[in-house]
Amino acid sequence: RERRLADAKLKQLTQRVIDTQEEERARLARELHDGISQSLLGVRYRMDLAARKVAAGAPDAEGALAQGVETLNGAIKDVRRLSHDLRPSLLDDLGIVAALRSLCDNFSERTGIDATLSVERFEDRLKSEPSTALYRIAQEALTNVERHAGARRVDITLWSERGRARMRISDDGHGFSEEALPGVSGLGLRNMQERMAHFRGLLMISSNGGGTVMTAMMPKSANRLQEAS
Amino acid sequence: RERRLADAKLKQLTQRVIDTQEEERARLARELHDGISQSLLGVRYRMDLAARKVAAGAPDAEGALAQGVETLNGAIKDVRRLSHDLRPSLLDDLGIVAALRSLCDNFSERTGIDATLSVERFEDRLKSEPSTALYRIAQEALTNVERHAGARRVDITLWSERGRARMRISDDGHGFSEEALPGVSGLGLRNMQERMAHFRGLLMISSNGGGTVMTAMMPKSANRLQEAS
Amino acid sequence: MAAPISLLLVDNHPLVLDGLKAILQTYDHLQVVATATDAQEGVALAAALMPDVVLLDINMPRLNGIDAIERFRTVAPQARILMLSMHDNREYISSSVLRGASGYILKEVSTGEIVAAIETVMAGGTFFSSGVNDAI
Ligand SMILES: Nc1ncnc2c1ncn2[C@@H]1O[C@H](COP(=O)(O)OP(=O)(O)OP(=O)(O)O)[C@@H](O)[C@H]1O
Ligand SMILES: Nc1ncnc2c1ncn2[C@@H]1O[C@H](COP(=O)(O)OP(=O)(O)OP(=O)(O)O)[C@@H](O)[C@H]1O
Ligand SMILES: [K+]
Ligand SMILES: [Mg+2]
Ligand SMILES: [Mg+2]
Ligand SMILES: [Mg+2]
Repeated sequence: RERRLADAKLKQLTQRVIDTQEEERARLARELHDGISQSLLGVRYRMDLAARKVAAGAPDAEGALAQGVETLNGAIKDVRRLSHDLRPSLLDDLGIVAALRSLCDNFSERTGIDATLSVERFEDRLKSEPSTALYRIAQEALTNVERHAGARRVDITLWSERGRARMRISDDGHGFSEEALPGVSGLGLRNMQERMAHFRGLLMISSNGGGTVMTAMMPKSANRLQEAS
Repeated sequence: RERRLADAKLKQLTQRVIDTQEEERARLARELHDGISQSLLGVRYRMDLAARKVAAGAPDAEGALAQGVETLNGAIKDVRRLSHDLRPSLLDDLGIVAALRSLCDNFSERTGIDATLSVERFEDRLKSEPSTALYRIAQEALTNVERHAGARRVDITLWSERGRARMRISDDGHGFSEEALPGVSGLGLRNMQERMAHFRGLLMISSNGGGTVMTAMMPKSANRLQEAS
Repeated sequence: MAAPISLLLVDNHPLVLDGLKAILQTYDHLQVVATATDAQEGVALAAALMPDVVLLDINMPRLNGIDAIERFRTVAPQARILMLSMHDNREYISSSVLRGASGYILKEVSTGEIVAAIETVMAGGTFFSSGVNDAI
């Protein structure tokens, strides 16, 4: 019976992942095909037009070029946004602090909910995968704040405790009851905990009428250089 | 103990599911960021250069433009390929038969393994999601043939049985033993079965020294128009 | 001088339409008589304007270009249909031809090639652009 339960749980999870993945793929394919490709073709035709005007010694080749450049800049922005949504290169280039800061900025701008990052005695020594995990957890937590919390602000705090990375995300929304937790409906909280579990870390969740607090605790083994503690 | 084992297995599989998705995202993000973005920036510089040459009345603005166009065409091709890999628009525009035919063609071309599609009294009445499921199953089956089968040829057959869609994929490789099946290592076969289960369909798998045969059986409810059977 | 070849452009993306129209207009023997961002609207325009050549996109919401070919052929039988597509896929090309398109070119080919395709189908021939030839 236990085993059947575990199996059923896995089936459900796999199903949800397949669904979300398929949706994500379809959405991305559409953005690439209908958005970016078409803009690039628009640029393509402007370039041909400019070349033709230059060849004919016509005066306003520059106008065609300027229009093309404008469209191209839009397409470059779209590509960056897409790739950033998929995996922020900031994370690889500048590390978790910069990536989270940029996440907060974009979130505030988009939703109007005040999001801030505080960094307190944090030494960034995380390997790449645990970094990604923390970033994804923050992303999913913010999505929940936007969708469920009715919050006006959310704070992300990053610190280290005897070399172990910690991240706390707290909002001032209306919170949720414990009963809402073990439901199978949501993937978000479950994914967050799985991600932490993968690195032998822990995600603590507490919520009451005053808001929700999640604390992600990475173990030392998630760090690049392991020393005795 | 049973329970701990089942739990550990569940965690491991869940993790694989999440990892695979993360890898796909990371790969896409890299292609967009390092490949396409960089090409587009290259185009951008050529266009700026051309504009300055035009403004200065310098002679070879056309040369700069031509170089830009060449790079741009490469980027357009890359975007097309990415979007196609994510979700072939053929599936939406022309349906499962065309999409599978194109899948076989590309597979043969890429791997040198002969792949053919036979369509026998098949009436395409599948809804969009079950169509996608069959396509993904064929994709994963071909990947397995390439990686594990040592086959020289693989045949995909599509037919209808009293209005129910059927797809059989058979290869002439060395097959695999039943014991290999319930292992935790692979996600492929499991995903295929989950996809079929989602539509209350079935995936039958049989394999012996003479090759592997997979048969996907969709129920009538996967069709667009439901009639009494 | 002969009357210019009249063209109807159908593509759901305004940037493609605008760009294409701007460049095609610079050719004296071509005249873009109308553009449509929707296949249904395109069919209505074809019926009203009887263009010589319809440049038809494939991926469009509601009615896709391939499914629209027959409707264009019905309302404007004299019009040549030239598919203008993102896809170099054999399946797209053969279904287009089967349904009555006179040519199939990739959207990113040079304008010179697009113009050559228009001239060829106008003269009663068929035209498949460079990237496409490998596929058929
Ligand atoms: N910050 C929050 N404030 C208030 N309620 C929350 C918050 N985070 C989560 N919840 C509650 O917990 C539930 C489970 O969240 P979870 O992220 O697992 O699923 P979901 O957001 O409903 O769906 P999914 O994330 O799979 O799209 C939510 O439906 C919501 O009721
Ligand atoms: N067509 C085939 N011919 C021979 N062996 C196969 C074939 N398909 C699957 N197998 C065997 O079944 C195992 C399980 O396949 P499955 O697709 O589930 O996992 P995988 O391919 O090993 O990994 P993954 O698909 O998760 O990347 C394979 O490792 C292989 O041994
Ligand atoms: K003209
Ligand atoms: Mg959520
Ligand atoms: Mg596999
Ligand atoms: Mg289109």
